[in-house]
Amino acid sequence: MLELLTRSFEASTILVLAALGELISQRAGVLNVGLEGLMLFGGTLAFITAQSTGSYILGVLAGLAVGGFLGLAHGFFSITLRGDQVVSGMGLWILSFGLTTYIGSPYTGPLGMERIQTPFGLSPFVYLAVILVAAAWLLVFRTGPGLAIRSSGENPSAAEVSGINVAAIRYLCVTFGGMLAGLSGATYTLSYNPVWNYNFLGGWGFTSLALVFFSMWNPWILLAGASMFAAMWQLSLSPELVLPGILSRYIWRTLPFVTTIVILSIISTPWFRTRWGLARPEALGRPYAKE
Amino acid sequence: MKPLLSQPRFAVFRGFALVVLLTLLVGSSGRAPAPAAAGPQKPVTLAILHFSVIKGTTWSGAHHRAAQRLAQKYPNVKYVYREEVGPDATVPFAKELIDNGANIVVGNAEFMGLPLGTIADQYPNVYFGSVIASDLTQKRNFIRFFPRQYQALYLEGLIAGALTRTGNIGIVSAFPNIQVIRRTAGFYLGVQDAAKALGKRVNVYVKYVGDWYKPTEERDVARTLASQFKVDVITQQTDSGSPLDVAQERRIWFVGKDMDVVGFYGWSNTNTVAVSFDTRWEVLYDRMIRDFLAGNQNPRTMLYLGMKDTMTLADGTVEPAVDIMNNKKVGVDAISPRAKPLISASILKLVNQRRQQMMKGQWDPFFEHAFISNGTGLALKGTPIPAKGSVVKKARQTPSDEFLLGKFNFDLEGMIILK
Amino acid sequence: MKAGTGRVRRPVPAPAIHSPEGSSIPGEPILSARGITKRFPGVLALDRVDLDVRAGEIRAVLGQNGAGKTTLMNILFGLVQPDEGQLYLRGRQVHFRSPHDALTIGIGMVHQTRKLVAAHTVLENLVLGNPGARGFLNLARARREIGELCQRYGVVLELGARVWQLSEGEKQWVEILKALYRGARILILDEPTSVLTPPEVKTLLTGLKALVSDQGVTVLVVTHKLPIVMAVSHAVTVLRSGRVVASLRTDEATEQILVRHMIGKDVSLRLTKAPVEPGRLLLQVEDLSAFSDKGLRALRGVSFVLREGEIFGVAGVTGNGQEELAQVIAGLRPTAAGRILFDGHDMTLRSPLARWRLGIGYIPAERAEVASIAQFSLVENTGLNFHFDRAFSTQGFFDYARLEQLTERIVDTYDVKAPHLHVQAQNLSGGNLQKLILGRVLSRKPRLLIAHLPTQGLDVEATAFVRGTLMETCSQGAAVLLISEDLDEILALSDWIAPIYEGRFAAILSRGEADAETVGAMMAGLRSEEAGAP
Amino acid sequence: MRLGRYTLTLEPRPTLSPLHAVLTAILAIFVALALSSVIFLRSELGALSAYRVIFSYAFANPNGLFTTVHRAIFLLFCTFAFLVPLRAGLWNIGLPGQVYAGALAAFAVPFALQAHEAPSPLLPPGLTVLAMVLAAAVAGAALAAFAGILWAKLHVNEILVTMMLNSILFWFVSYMIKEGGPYMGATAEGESFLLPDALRAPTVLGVPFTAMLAVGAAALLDLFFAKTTLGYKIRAFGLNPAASRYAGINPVTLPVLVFVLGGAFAGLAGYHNFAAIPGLYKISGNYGYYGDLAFYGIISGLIARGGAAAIPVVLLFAGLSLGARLVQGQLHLPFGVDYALLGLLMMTFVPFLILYRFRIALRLAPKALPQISADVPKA
Repeated sequence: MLELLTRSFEASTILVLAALGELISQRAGVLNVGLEGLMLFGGTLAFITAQSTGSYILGVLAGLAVGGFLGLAHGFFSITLRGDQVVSGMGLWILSFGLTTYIGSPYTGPLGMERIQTPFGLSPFVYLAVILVAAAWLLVFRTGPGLAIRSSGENPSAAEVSGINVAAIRYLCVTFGGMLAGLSGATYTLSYNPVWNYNFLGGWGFTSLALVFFSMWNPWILLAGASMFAAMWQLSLSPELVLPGILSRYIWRTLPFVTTIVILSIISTPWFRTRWGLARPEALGRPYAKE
Repeated sequence: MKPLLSQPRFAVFRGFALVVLLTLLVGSSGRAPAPAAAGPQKPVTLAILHFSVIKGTTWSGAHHRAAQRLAQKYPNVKYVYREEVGPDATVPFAKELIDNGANIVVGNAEFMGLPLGTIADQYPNVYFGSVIASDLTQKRNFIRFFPRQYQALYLEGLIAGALTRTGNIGIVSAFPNIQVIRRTAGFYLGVQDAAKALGKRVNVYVKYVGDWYKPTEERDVARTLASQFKVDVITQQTDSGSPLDVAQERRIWFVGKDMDVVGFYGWSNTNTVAVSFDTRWEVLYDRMIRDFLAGNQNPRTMLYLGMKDTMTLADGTVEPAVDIMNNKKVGVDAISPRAKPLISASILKLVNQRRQQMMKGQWDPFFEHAFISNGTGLALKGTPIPAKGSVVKKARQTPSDEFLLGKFNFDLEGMIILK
Repeated sequence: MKAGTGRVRRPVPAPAIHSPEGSSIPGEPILSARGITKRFPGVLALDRVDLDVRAGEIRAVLGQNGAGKTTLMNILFGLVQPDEGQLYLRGRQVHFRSPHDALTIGIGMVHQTRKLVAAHTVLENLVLGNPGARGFLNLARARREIGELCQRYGVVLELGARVWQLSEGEKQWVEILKALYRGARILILDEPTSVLTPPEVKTLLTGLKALVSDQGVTVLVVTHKLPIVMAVSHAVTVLRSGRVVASLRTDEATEQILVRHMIGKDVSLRLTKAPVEPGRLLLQVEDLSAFSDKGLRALRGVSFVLREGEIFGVAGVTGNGQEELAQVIAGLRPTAAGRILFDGHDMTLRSPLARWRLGIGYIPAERAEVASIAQFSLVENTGLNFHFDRAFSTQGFFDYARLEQLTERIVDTYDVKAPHLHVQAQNLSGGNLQKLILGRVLSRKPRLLIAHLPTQGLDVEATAFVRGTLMETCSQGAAVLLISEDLDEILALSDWIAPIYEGRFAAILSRGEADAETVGAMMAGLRSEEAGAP
Repeated sequence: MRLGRYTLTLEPRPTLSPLHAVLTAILAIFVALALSSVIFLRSELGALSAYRVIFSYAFANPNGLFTTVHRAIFLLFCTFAFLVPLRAGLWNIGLPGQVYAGALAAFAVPFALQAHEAPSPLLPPGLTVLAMVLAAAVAGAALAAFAGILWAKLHVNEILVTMMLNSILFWFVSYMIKEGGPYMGATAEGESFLLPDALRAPTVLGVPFTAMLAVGAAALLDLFFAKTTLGYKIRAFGLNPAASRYAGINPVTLPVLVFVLGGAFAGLAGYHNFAAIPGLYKISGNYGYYGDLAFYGIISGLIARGGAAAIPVVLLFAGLSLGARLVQGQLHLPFGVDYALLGLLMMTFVPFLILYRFRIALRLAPKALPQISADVPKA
């Protein structure tokens, strides 16, 4: 059981890192539905870099860099060019899906490096994720820049007349979000499953995106949601540990996804929204043009 | 002074003349079916349609390497291939390859059998091949083939059974189908023979992923086996490298399948991989090529080859269709140097003995052992899972190939299938 | 990009101003603009504008909608960059790249459309962008400082409240406080009274005077309301079509002079509806309640009746349930309680489409966001009211040819200025768009017309046109539910006047009973006896 | 953006001409193809020769052409499945799931009639095929409607729901075809039973009749959006939901309707792909390829934005995806050339879409103005 929890935490770390970056980015008003693509790209380049240089640190840096770069590109399309954020995000996803398959293919197989040390039985990325969650919460709710970020996502023109450079804030946030998505991909390919395969995430990026909506843009709820999803995922893979032999394994496999839909629906009900739903950044997904 | 026409020189001249003469003879009789002896001159193109990517999978990777070995051995054999061939592209790619000169077209997944079968009549001079597809109608130039991997798996089972300290062995498996059940049975019989010989109890856990290639899920399944079911020897009937990686991470033994991942891919080392086996598809392809070169209008359309069937490679090695192999070593030497001291001499001897017997065709695990149903498995249309404990086949009885390839639908008694 | 770190330049005195009006205003200018020109695609918004604001004065900038007032203020605040021209602060040339630069040197602005983050608390809004909020927020300190500021100006604000919970007057004060908290010495107020109730206006003006006299703050007030100018300003600059047409001391000016400058000719704004014989009972609203988007009870038990030929005017400041009232009657918002009878039939649960079919026409306040589709052509926009009309479709096919004829008729009849019928609606000016919408809705010959802020933001002529059309509609037998913030409009047009405050009608007065003062007081929440109503 | 003495701004175009749209799309595709030449630098052949191999196989070789056409039909249905909701402003990325749903339903017909083993006396083959087509459309529509209803009633993000449904359907198909699932084939290798000869799609000149359905749908779709009131309502809703609600357009039924229409197209794609293409005639679950190919539908939908306009686009994409896999084997390129093309097409398309909507204006900036001075007193 403890083992199941450990693995849930490690799986949830991947979701948390990506979703946390997206949360910050959405707090500033930029929606990036191409999260999965950024994670794929970050994971692939982290893997290749780590394998060719033999350094985990360089691998992680490569993941951060490529994620940041793609985030920046999304920023350029959605902030400077004021394009449709969904189009740009989907573009990044499909782009990454295609290019990482091509670039990574020759590297298919295990990473083949000495494992990252796991203090107290958990990968260091788990601790990093928890620290980042706390830091993000402090940043968003307790600091001036956090207030500026939230205001840029709620009412960019109000932020602008308060002397905030909305474009700069959004660029920073979307780039930071990209970096975290890249880090999340790196966590997958360097720690969670250090074996490169094409399209290795199989939709976890979209799950992360769903978690952001679920979290009501609060990092702590995000952490809880990700842990819950990851536990569900582990349960669906090993139901014999808890509820042996009830359902077909294939039906079990659908469980995390079914639950996601159910939870998304519950938090979207008017009953829920009138109590909690005000957290949605008002200007989310809308390009902002100065007057 | 030596005579003008010294002996050696004359010999060379005579030899040259003979070659010219022979060449003329052969050239002039070009329309007649070429005799087997003149085979090496006739070009053959072997085309493989890989259902998946080559790199990163043990299955297509093994086929790819097999074809390369054949091309090495026979200078007149050319190898062409296509990767990730979906069902809709099977026929067009096959036709395109034939138009470009392919003589033998092989699909390495069952789903290609049907489409290739449909065009077999259109190209009477081409051989078509598919890994076993049991419901296909027979066609003159359509070859069904499969290696008897269960023989090598039996040897692996012996080694795994001897290696385990916790008495728990895990299999990361795809999903129940006849091939998987047959392979697992071979492995399981080996494990139980080793357990009996050593007087210990060994559990074999099978945990299904649900698909052949799901890297993330395979990893989690492998980790569950390692941590929850305390397995210290793990093997897989899936295609990704994740279970191997888990074994390496957990420092438990890994037993490989279908290919020597240490020797050929360098994905790991013998500190993790206790033993593996290699499927030499080239032995099967070699039979087809030889039939083709012989101008056989009726090739052997059913190739179910095992350890007693061999071929000689370019470098002179004789290799059977399947064999345990690890880090390019075969037989008992395939066992990892670090694992060997942990295995009692009696088992090592048994491994060697059984291997020799199988290579001579004197012994077979499926002949030797009874098939007693575990009551689990795969219900097929018209073939329900035999009741638990029922003896489907007695010991020292040869099961038919049809049974092994199309009806073997139950797990052997004592296996633990995790649901 | 930090402001205030630029090179120190030698003082360059602002060139002398050449006021068209000639009358000079004494005093040292603190903020000067010279030759400010700004072009927007197709429009010359400002044409070589000069302006001198003197320290410690209240300067009114007067002009009609579209005269360029807001653009000029946005330039003074750094929100918009001029194409030509210079700004001088105390005689030194300055250049604002963004509001940040303006804020840094002490210019604050209160915008006509509220620039506050609705979901945040008052305190968070006040702190936002403050140079003191670089790292961790010290909200306790900010609370103390702002508390002092409030005390000094006699403002009562719940700092922990969310901005969306505040009244418009309170929001206005939040914006002013925000500017002052940032240390603004020059305060720009853009149409500060447009959404305030008369008592709130009074409080505001008193406060502004105190700011100037006690704290030495310089104030620029942008407005199109003459009484405001006369009541508070020391000097007034009049803009017309992007040019300064006059700049004079307020005590030298009269309303007539200013109107002439502002409009360019003498226009009678007085249109009054002739009284009618009340017709058949058309609409009965009984005890109607509804929730706002935020889930609050915005409309609380409203009842009234409306007869054919009548205009029922709902007067109130935005945010008191008017939008909910209009939407509930149009069917766009569910009723929380009560019922609506139309022509004697209960239509409380009917869909918006069914209500269009019954003959209820609706002109929403957001003409560009709700009443039209920016990317649709004029013809397609006309279709919004006719896609369900059997006369315009056969077998599911939309009769675009017929729709085009209709659009052409509307464009002609309602004097919509557009290059052609297939231009996207986003290229029309507000007035032309409103005329198109009005024409489109009236082409359905509605028996009841709900008109919400029908003249907001329109120029004088368009306003007169719209008001005239509404009255004409009534004379043809339709009933109109007019919802407006403009008390003059309500008083001039309505047969019945209902001041609305916090979702309730303070009273329903006949036109004879209603006068500006009473209605104004009721809009501000005074009960009818306090407001002196009968 | 400031560039020296000029400012670079984006201004929305007042009118969007169709010619301009076509030119933008063509330019985007060319740029993408030029960019992907980099991929072929690894091979000894030049990029041009590589393209020649791709295109000559895809469009000149009879084998290739048939497969291209098969794929194009599949893609065309997928494109419409994406396009119809997109016109209402909704993103249907649940194509793989709806394709699977359609296939499952199509196979349910012979399964229910017991016609997958012997010809059924209940229904003649022609009618059975018709029933299969209808069932596929209905099932795709039903699955998509689920996402539509959640969006319409509760505003649950449709991208997330459809993506989750893809995963759910993937495993549901596995359930149906593996381990004793109802549709399991004879060898249980992860494929469904084989469709009997009599129930395979009728062909015209070797092309399944679904081609006519797809092309017909293309023409009807354009007519639908341009001429019908429903098409008008969908467009209005897509551009401005608030305005369309004001105009009496039902904000619940309309989004559900577009998802139903889109899902029906995806269901047809499922029918075509698993029941009408030679070499298939059965549902296979363990190859990710169909899902990946379905995503081309998203790109061609974004590029074509119309029914008839989608035909050349899907032909191009079908040919590229097939031909790229061919050159990959021929030139010994790493796996994934076709995926890389997919990605590059998308990447070039996004900025071109923006160029289509906006005009880039380069204007002379106002003269550089001095900085504000630092010594301005606060009081």
